[in-house]
Formats: sequence, C-alpha cells, structure tokens
Amino acid sequence: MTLDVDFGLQRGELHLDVAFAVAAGETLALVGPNGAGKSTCLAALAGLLGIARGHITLAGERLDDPARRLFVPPASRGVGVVFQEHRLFPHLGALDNVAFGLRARGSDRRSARTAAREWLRRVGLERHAAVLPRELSGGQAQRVALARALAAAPRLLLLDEPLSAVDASARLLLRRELRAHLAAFAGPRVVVAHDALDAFALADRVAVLEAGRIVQAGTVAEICERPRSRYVADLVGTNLLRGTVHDGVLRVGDGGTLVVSTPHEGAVIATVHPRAIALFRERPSGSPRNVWSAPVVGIEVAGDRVRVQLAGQVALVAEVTPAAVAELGLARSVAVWVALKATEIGVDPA
Amino acid sequence: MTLDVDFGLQRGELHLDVAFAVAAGETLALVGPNGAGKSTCLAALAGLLGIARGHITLAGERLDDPARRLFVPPASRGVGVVFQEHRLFPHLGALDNVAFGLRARGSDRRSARTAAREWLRRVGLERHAAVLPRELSGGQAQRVALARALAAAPRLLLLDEPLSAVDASARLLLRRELRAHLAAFAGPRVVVAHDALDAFALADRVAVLEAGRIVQAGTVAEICERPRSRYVADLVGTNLLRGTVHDGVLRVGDGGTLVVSTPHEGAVIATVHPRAIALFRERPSGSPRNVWSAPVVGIEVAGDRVRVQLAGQVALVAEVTPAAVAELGLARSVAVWVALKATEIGVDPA
Amino acid sequence: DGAPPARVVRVFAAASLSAPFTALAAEFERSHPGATIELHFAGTPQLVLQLREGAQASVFAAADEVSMQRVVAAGQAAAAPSTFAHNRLAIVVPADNPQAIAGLADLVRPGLRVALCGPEVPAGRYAREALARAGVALHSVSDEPSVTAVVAKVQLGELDAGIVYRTDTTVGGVTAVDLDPAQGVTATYTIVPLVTARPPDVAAAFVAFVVSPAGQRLLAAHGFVVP
Amino acid sequence: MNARRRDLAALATLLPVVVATAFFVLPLLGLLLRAPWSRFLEQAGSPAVLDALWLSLLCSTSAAACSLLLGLPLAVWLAGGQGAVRAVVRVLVTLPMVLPPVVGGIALLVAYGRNGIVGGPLARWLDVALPFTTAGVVLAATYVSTPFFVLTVEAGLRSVDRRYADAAATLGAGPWHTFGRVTLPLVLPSLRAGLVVAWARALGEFGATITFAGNLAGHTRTLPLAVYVALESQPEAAVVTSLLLVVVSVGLLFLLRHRWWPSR
Amino acid sequence: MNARRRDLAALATLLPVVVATAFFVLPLLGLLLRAPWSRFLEQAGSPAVLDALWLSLLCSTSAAACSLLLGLPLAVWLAGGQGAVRAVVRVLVTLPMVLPPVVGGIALLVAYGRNGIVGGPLARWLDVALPFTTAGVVLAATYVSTPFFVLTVEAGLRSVDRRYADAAATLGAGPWHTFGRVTLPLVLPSLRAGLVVAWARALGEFGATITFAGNLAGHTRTLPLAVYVALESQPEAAVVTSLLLVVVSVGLLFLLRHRWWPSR
Ligand SMILES: Nc1ncnc2c1ncn2[C@@H]1O[C@H](COP(=O)(O)OP(=O)(O)OP(=O)(O)O)[C@@H](O)[C@H]1O
Ligand SMILES: Nc1ncnc2c1ncn2[C@@H]1O[C@H](COP(=O)(O)OP(=O)(O)OP(=O)(O)O)[C@@H](O)[C@H]1O
Ligand SMILES: [Mg+2]
Ligand SMILES: [Mg+2]
Repeated sequence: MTLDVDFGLQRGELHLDVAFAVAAGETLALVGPNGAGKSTCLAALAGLLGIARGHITLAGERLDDPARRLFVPPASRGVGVVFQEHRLFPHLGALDNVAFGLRARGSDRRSARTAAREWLRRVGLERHAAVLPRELSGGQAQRVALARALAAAPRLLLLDEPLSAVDASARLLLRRELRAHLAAFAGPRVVVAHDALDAFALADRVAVLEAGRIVQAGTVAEICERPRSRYVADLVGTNLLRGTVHDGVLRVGDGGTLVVSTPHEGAVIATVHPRAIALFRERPSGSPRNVWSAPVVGIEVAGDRVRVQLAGQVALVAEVTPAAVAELGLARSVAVWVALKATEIGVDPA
Repeated sequence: MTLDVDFGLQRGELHLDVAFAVAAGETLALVGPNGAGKSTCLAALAGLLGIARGHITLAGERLDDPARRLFVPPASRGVGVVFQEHRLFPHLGALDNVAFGLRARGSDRRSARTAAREWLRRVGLERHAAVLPRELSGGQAQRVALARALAAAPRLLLLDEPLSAVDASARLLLRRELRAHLAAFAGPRVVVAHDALDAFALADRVAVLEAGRIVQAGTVAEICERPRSRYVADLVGTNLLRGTVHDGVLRVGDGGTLVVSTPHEGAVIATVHPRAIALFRERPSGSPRNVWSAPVVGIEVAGDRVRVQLAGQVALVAEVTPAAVAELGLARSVAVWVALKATEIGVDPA
Repeated sequence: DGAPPARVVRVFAAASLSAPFTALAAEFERSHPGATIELHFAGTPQLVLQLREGAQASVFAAADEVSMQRVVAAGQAAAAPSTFAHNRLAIVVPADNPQAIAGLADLVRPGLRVALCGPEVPAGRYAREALARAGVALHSVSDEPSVTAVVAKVQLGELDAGIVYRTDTTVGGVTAVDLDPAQGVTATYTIVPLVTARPPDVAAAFVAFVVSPAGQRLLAAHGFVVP
Repeated sequence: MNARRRDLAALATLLPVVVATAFFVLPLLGLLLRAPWSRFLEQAGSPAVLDALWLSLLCSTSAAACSLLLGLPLAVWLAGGQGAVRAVVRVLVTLPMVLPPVVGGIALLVAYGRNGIVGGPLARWLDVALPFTTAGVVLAATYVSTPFFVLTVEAGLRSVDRRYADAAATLGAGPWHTFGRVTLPLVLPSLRAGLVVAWARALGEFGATITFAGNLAGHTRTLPLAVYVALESQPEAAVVTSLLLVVVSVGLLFLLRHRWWPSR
Repeated sequence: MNARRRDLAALATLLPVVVATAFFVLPLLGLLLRAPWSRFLEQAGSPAVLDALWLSLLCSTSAAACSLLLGLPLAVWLAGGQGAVRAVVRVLVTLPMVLPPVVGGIALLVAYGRNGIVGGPLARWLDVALPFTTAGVVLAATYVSTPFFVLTVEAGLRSVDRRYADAAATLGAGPWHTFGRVTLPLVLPSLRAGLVVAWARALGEFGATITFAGNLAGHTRTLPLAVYVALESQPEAAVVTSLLLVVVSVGLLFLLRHRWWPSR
C-alpha cells in the first residue's frame, strides 16, 4: 500500500509539480510557506482537483492518470482528509459528523454512532456529541474534524494542519493519540504542518514545498541539520546563509564576510545554530575567528530562552538565557559584540 | 486608554466570569485549553455578545454595563478583531477586505485603497490584491485578516490566534511586524494563542483561562517559572505535579513519591524542568536523591532536542539530546533509569 | 378518466347561467332518476375554445349567437340550436341612484364615470348597439371583461354607472335602470346537444327540459326573459 | 448613542416594514370589513364550498409535491453550471410565469388535451384523458407553480458552499448520499420557501385550471373557481368564499411556522 | 467505474431533467405549432399590440422595482428573528399569492379605490385616483408579485452566515453600511431570483389588474389583457399575441443571463 505520485497541475497562478512516494506505515510531513501549494497537493490526492499530467497511484492502483483518461472519484478513493478549515457539516452534531463516513459507507445508524462515540472520546469530546459545529470552539471543531477523518477508516490519510487550533495540553495528547493511531494504521499518510514540533513529532520524512515544487526532502534529522532554504531554516530555528566561499572566507549575499573552516569553494549554503552565537558587552578577546559588533533589532522570549535578532554585517538570530539578557542589558537598538567560531558554521555546497 | 473588564456571561454550558485590566500599550495573552472561553471573551469585548453582569470599560468609557442598561454597539467601539476563522468577506478581493474598515469609517475609495495596499505589502501579499478569499491559501487568508483588523486603526486590538496558519518564515516576520505595530499602537491589546512562542513573543502579561475562569495571571516569566495548572505546564513545556509534602517527601496524586527540599508542608504544586531530568541505562550511583526505573512511552523530536515521555512511579517528560537517544538506545517501552535532584524540584503551596 | 360515467351528462354553459342552470340541473335530476348533470361554467368564448381542443361535452349553452355559430360551423352540434332565453340590457347604478340617472342620455353627463364591457364581449357589443340606436356617444372609461366586473365596480362606487344585463343587477348595493324598450337590445341564449354527447338520449332530454315550460319558469324566476 | 436616539433609529428601520405590511393588510382588512359576516358560517359551511375547499387543498398540495418532484432535479441541474444550454432551459422553464394563465391553459390543452401532442396518444392507446379531471387540475397547477419553485431553489443551491459536498465525497459518500445528507439540508430554507410559494400559487390558481381542467363541481371546481361562479350570481358570497381560502391558508401557514421557519 | 458505466449514471441523473424540461416545453411547442404564423408579423406588429407590449414591460418592471422597495425591508425584518409577530406578518404578506387574482382586485378596490379605506381620502384631499390608471396597473402587479419576492429573499437571507455582518460591525460599519456592502452582496443570488420571479409574475398578471385598473387601451391594457380581449373574438390572434410576450421575455431573460446567473 504505497502512495506514489508524480503530477503537475495549474491553479490560479500556482503551477504545482511534485513527485514523491510514501510507503505503507510511513508519514510524510509536507511543509512550506503559505501559498506553496500544500493544500492544493492534498486536494489533488483526495480527488477534489484533477491533475493535468502525471499520475497518482495508491497500492498499485491508478487513482488519477489523465493520459489514460482514468479518474477515480473522491468517494471511491478511501482517503481521509482533515481540511485546513475543518468543513464540519453545519447541520449535523459532532457525533453525526463523525459518524458520517461510516454511514456513507453503509454502516447502520446504531453501529456507526457507537463507533463515532468512541472516536469522540478519543479526542476528548465525548460530552459534546450533540453540539452543532457553530457551537464548538475552534479547537474542538478541529478535533471533531480529526475524529471524522479517522473514523471513516481510510486507506490514505491526508491531514492539513490537524493540530493548529488545538490547545497545548490536547496537542500533546492528540499527538500521542495520533501517533498511536498512525502506528496501527497500515496506509501511508501525509501531514501538512506549520508547526515544526507537529511536523517532526508526527513524520518520518519531510518534504519541503516552495512555490509548487519540492525543494528538499529527507528524514527529520537531515532536514534539521542541513536546511537548504530560508523557510526550512526558520522552521527549525537555524540561521541560514547563502554565499560564496573563497580561500576559507564566506562572503554573504549582503556583503558581510565570515571566516569558515571548510574544504568547499564557490557557492555554498551555510548554517549557524542560534546557540552557537555568543554575545558580549565588550569586545571579547580569544579564539573565535569571527567577532563583530551588531545592533539588536528584536528580542523574543521563547519559553525559557530568548531569541535575539541581530542586524549589521551578517543578520543572524542568537539564542541566550534570560539571565544573559539582564546581564548584558539587551534591548532593541543596543549594540553588542558577536563572536562566532569558524567551526560552528556548517558549510555545504549549494 | 486602559481596558478594564469584570463581567460574567453564559453561553451554552460555559459560564464565563473574568476580570482583568490591560494598560495602554500593553499586550495581554489569553491562553487556555480548547473551549475555555477565550473566543467568547473576545466576542464580549468586541460587543458581539452581551454580558450578563459586570462591565467592560475602555479608557474610562463604559462599553457594556447591563446594570445601567448601557451597551455600545460593536461598530462604535473601535475594536479591531482577527477572528479565529478569519471571516474574510467572500465577495471582496483581499485589497477590498483590508480597505473595508477604512471605507466604513468614511474614507474615500482611493485613499482607503492606498492605505490597504500598504497593509497588504506589510503582510507580504501585495501581489494578491485582487484575489478572492476562496482563492487564498489558509495562511494567506489569515494574514489578510490581520491586515484588515490593523488597517482600521482600532482603539483596542483583539487577536484570536492571529498566526496559527501562518508559515514559519512569515511568522517570524509577522511577529516582528506585529510587535513593531503594537509598539506604535497606543491602545491595549488582547491576543489569544495556543502557541507558547506566539503568546510569549507578543505578550507582556499572560492570563490563563480554564473553564471560563482565570486561574493564573502574571508576567511571562512568572507563568513560565511557576505554572499552576497542567495546561500551563504543558504550554511552557514543564512538568507539573500536584501532591502533598510531608517531612520533605512529596506524595504525588498517583501514589509515587519524590524527595524534595522545601520548607512547605501540605498541598503543593511542584514543577520539574524537563532538562533537569537525567536518564541512564544502568542504575546511577551518586548525589541525586530520587532515582527510579521507568518505561519510555513516547519519544518526540522537537527541533534539536528530544522529549521523552516516561510512565512509571511519577509520569514525567524529560528532554535530552539526539545523541543521548542513540547512546541510550531509547525507544518506546524500553525501561530507563531516571535521576532527579531534590533541589531541581520547585515547590509552591497549592 | 375524463369521460363521465354512463348517464352523466356534461353541460358546458356560459358563466352567467350558473344560477339558473344549477337549479335546472337539480330539477332535471329529480324528474329523471339515474341521470346526473355535470355543469361546467366558463366564459362562452372559452367554452368554444375548449370544445375546439377536443373537450368531451354533451350539451352547449351559449350566451351569444356568434359563439354558437362557431360550434355549429365546426360540425360539433348534433341538432339545430334552440333559443331558450333572452336577456335585456339595463343601466346599473348604485342602490340609491345618487346621480339620478334615468336613461342612456344621462350617461354622457360630464364628470360621470361609466364603463361598458369590451366590444368583444357580447354584453359590450349589445351595449354599443343600444347606444348607437339612442344616438349617444359614450366614452367608456374601461372595456371591462365581463358584466360582473362592471357590477362589482358600480357596487364599490368606482363607477357611477354601467350597462349590463338585467339579470346581473339583482345583487345587493346596486339597482337597475331599465332602458327605453325602443333602445333595448336583447341578448339571445341558445342551447344545443353536441355530437360527442354521452348518452345522447339524456342530453337531448336535458335540452328539451330547458325549453320546456318547467325549465322556462325556472329561467324566468332568475330574471331571464323567456321566448 | 443614548436610548432615545436608538429607539428613533429602530423606528426609522421599522417604518418601511410597517408601510409594506399595511400595503398588504389593508386590502384584506377591507374585504373583512365589507364581508357579510352574518352569512359567513352558512356560506362557508355549505357542502359545495367545503367540497371546493377540500379539492383546492388536495390539488395545491399535490401540485406542490409535483413541483418538488419535477423541479428539484431541474434546479439541481441548473445550479450545477453555466453555459448556454442551461440559460435556454432556464428561460423556457420560466415562461409559464410570464404566460397569462388562460393562455397557459390553452397551451396545456394543445399538449395534454385529448387531441394534444402527448394527450392524443395517451387518450388513444391508454384511454387516459387529463382535461376535466382532478389530475388535470393538478397538472395545470403544477405547470404554473413549478417555475417559482425552480427559480427559488436554484438560487438557494447557488449559495450553498460546495466545499461541504467535497468533504462528504472524501468520506466516501456518493453523489446521492451527499445530495441527500449534505446539500439538501443546507438548502432547506430555500426549498421550504420554494414549496410555500409553489403551494400558494397553486392554491390561488384559476385561469389555467378553468381552461384545461374545467369547472366541474366536485371534480375540478377548486375554491377559486367556486369564487368565480359565485361572483356571477352572488358577489358577497364570493367574497366570503375567498375569505375562507384566506382563513384556511392563514391557519395552515401559521401552524407550519415552527417547522418551516425554525429558529437558527 | 469505467467510462460506459459513468455515462449511464450521468444519463440516469439527466433523465428527470429532460422529463421536467419536456413538461414545460411541450405546451409552448404546441402553441408554436398551432399558431397562424402567416399572421404573426401583421398581428404582432399592430400598434395596439405594440402599445400593450410596451405598457406591459413598463408596468412589470415598475412592479418589480416596487417589489424591491417594499419587499426588501420586509424580507430583512422577517429574516431577522423568530416569534409570533413575524409569523403573523409573514402569513399576511403571503396571502395575495393565495387569493384568486380577481378577488385580490376587489380587495384592492376596497382599499385603494375611489371609496376605499386609503383611496377615499387620497381622492378627496389630493385628487389622486388609482383605478383606471397606469399607476393602478403597477399597484395591482406589485400587490400580487411582491409576496414571491419577499419569501424568496427571506429564505436567502436566512442562509447567509451572520458572522460576516458581525465582522463588518467590528470594522466600524454601521447597520446600513453592513447591509449594503456585506449582507446584500451575499444574498444576491436570491435577490435576483426574487426579482425575476416578481417581474415574471407581474408580466403575466391579469385578474387583479383588470379588476382594479380596468382595461383601457393605452393606459391599462397590458398584453395579458389584450390577449384576454382577443380570446373572446379571435382565439388564434390571442395565441399569437401571447407568443409575442413569450418571445420578448425569452429575449430579455436570455440577454440578462450573464448578469443574473453569473459563474461563481
Ligand atoms: N480556487 C483557487 N483559484 C485560484 N488560485 C487558488 C485557488 N486556491 C488556491 N489558489 C492559489 O494557489 C496557491 C496555493 O494555495 P494552497 O492553499 O495550496 O497553499 P498552502 O500551501 O496550503 O498554503 P497555507 O500554508 O497558507 O495553507 C495560493 O497562492 C493560492 O492563491
Ligand atoms: N453559539 C454557541 N452556543 C452554545 N455554546 C457555545 C457557542 N459558542 C461557543 N460555545 C461553547 O462555549 C465554550 C467556549 O467556546 P470558545 O469558542 O470561547 O472557546 P475557546 O476558548 O476560544 O476555545 P479554542 O481554543 O478551541 O478556540 C465551548 O465549550 C463551546 O462549546
Ligand atoms: Mg493550506
Ligand atoms: Mg477560540
């Protein structure tokens, strides 16, 4: 039961052209900027949008293949979809929404409702069985949508930001529940997520979609270690620099330079982990080969750490402790000294 | 221009009863589980829902006060709202959606459109001016909604998960943009967020709403250090335990015990930072007073760290490096040894 | 099934005959046990049209001769039509005759609102004939579609007067001013059994009953002038 | 904004409503005032009138049901797309609204009469004739009232968010299941409005009925036809009879109000 | 599902559409076949008929406009809530649909005639009389067609998501701005359907018009009245005249199709 796709389609100004495969029991996270085509891609997989070229194949069966004039309508595909805007049926209560897929596939009313009730319990909403969607809170609605998709026992799961509105506690719970369910579920699944944690917690592999194309694909660890685009770097919280290396000196796009230790020459992608960047009040003396002064342009508290945005020669984000913020007197537009060891800069050919 | 509220209302089964104040130029983050009443609270502030008792006062002016039969309709309140389900007008393009508030307040068409175009640019969608909401991606729609609320130049800003669908790159950008705008904006603002980073990045203070009541309020640092409910603990990524201390021994609800170092006796709330928990393959010998064996029930990769869920005597989450995972051979249902220093356990009276 | 069961005679009659024919049918059924009369009332031209489109009927009673001639010309009449009643024209005015109208000549007094039926309607045609004979050039404010419409408008005070059949002025709120017999024009009602009659003997019996003294008495009782 | 100002504003908004309501209520009120109430019971209770009333209710309800049967597929198809074919069909279906009812009746005779395009073969081979039967009344009423149903429901269907049907499809629901369980419930307000409109139009129908189905007491003489006959001889009775129609439909519509205009 | 099976399924879905369309088209076709086409031009081009056509178009369009004016506030108010008052008003407004048109005309005379409840004072103090005038035709047509508009638009308004109006309010839009810029555009499909229905109903209106406004060539003789008049004397000519009505409305509706049923 492998999902194997290679297709192109045009929607408005977006030209989507992707190819990937997801094995049975595997979860692929689809990440990418807004408007990259993630939801469009899921719609094509679900059969809500026809493709213009290529094919969509599930478990060896062609679901869509314009060249052979083959198109399996959505109802016969056995896909479960959680839509980004949940799309709960407004005239049905939570329970009947969840039971809908079972009823549509021919279950009798009683057994469908029993199964649906169990699903509501799993997403923590057994007490909201009779509640209409418009009377549900945003997060509750999203959980019902999740239960609805899972209850229909699909062959292929497509989840479009299934946890974006779910609260922190339930998220832990649902992530676990979802993982457990996914483990029990034999088919392939594709998850769209903006939240790195969600994506990485649920997925085995990640595909990064930008402007309709897959720009990077790999395991979670690979993506985290070597992000190849600004978007992924931002997602995993790493600094990403593009530039050219010449004689051990990296010249960044904006004109700044950094000493790096790499055998590569020419165009490269460099990554710098925010925690590898040290900040000082006075100019430090010591081993770091890169030392410069930069103004602070932003400070963000992130849990128990603080992310400091730096402008200047090379724009970077550093991560420090709240204690350091107080000690250094960090604030917007204060200038600080930045130290960065050459060995902390990861360099890959572009 | 202070927002000062103290009101109660009933909606379905939820009884919402809250009191808080937000000073001019201050941002309050409203966090809490799904269905806690956060959106309901914002609706009352916006005047879309009447309150049953108490009052809502902005800059000394009563906006809603049932006792005095006072009710200022939403259109006269000068509030800007980003709704959880964005609610862009489906028949208007992105630009006209953003211009709507200005037009409603009497601007002529041209100047409203010019201002709206500038706002679209700020949220990175200047190229989508003519696009209808149904042709926008989820995140694009949310950004337009944000621009629409901000463009109307409100006295009070209410943002219901303004960044939940926004991608990681844009999020950094928007968070910064939003902060900059908020800094320029004199009025009070209330932000609902499920994402701890969003909440903490944007807010000066946090109020935790659970089941219609505020269970904790304080600065970001206070909340992070001493979460007083499971929800907040999960939000900030800390372990929270409720139990009773007797003779320096904490007995947790489930029956487990931990040695703690505290002068308190009786019912307490204890917090344990995930990184304070050490994991070992063999039973460690040494200083930690609490050592026990526990099965791993879940592993989550979170960026460059790994969160390990432990069952056993006391259910906790530990945070370790990916290297440690490999070294310890961590996997689901593997048993590990857990060590926790008594001094790492924060204890407060309940 | 559109065809009536045996011994049910379907009679197409002009709407203005609704009252007397309802009574006639009841009387006929009493004197002819087992026979049933089914009455269909509509405007005479409409009846002609329905007959032309193949409507099944046994007897046709028309309010004007032109319509009857059409049916005869179409070969649908099973016998020669018989005249069974006349109607006289009259001026209808509100009950207390506030404008003191005495004859056709009064109708052209300035400020009066008077309406006739349209020239296509038999009553309108007869009224115009009468006016022409009396040498009165009347301007009708409206070509009304039926005498009942004229009567209703006089009744509601919308019109000061109208020219209608004598039989239509028996309703409340209005009164009739009879015409000078010299100016009077009479309408002629004719009846005929049709070729599609089922059963033909009962249809013929009904036609005979209408022209019989008993039938004529009933018609007279409803204000018709019998031959 | 103080309370007085708000009240004035509310009044200004209500004024057109009051004017519009008065426009419709005054004529009725006038009829009520002029009607000979002393004779109401005697008149309205007569077997002939009760027969006609019963026939009217039967035929208008059947016609509404036929409107649903004929009109729903049509409305669904019309709402399903664009294009010249649909535009032409929509216009053709709209025409019975434009045609004067009597002409509509003639057209029906031409098509479904005993010598008609369809009626002829029907009469010859199946010995089924529609004119001058109760079925003919229903046919005539259906002909004049279905277009109202179709246009109302099509408009409703065009406002329904198609994404719900998409969601149903991904849950394995075929087109019929989706239509019955998702689209239909969502279009219910317009469907109900369409049915009420069709029913009311059928209840008041006169011209096409008298032309196509005739005016036979007990078979095809509905209340409007009875009113027509009564107008010839006793106009007061006619007014009373039509007030009976009014009273009955007021009662029915009022009883139905919770089912047909439920709170949202 | 292979292609053949799919085609069959599509056919099964289309069948009711074809049947329904045929039901409406056959009578028209019949009229067309029987009409004396040789006389069409002569007949349809006669000044009397053209006058009547022009009057019909004028009056039905005015009536549709009046429906909008009177009906829109009413529909908005009716859709704005529940309760017995609204239920009663809705039923009262629905009644002109149920009333046989001739009785409706009498009711109009009682209210707006020279001696009417409203018409009396109007005639006495302002010297304005409505019966037998073109304004009277518009009044009668408005009376019979507005109810269709109100019910259709109310149903549409009830389907509109109220949360958009809420969003507009938070952006500082008062009720009028919100209504004009948000609610109205959202209810447009139903509004258009309501207008078409009201217009078509007014165009075909006969009974109330002839009763209230009379039948005066050039002033109140609309095409349906001309048809009725012609029916009395020369039925074939009547059919031709009503076909003119059909042709004109076909043309108008077809020309309007892009504006009124735009692609979504
Ligand atoms: N119905 C449509 N018509 C025209 N263009 C559309 C339509 N739907 C989407 N688009 C365009 O296609 C692009 C991709 O949209 P899509 O919803 O797939 O993005 P996404 O990757 O899911 O983004 P997000 O993270 O914001 O949800 C967007 O630029 C959008 O404007
Ligand atoms: N229209 C309504 N009728 C009845 N109950 C409602 C209605 N709207 C919301 N509720 C109930 O009120 C409670 C609070 O809803 P609210 O939308 O305020 O939650 P929330 O805190 O915003 O949650 P979330 O984080 O999921 O958005 C929920 O339990 C919901 O079921
Ligand atoms: Mg998307
Ligand atoms: Mg919410």
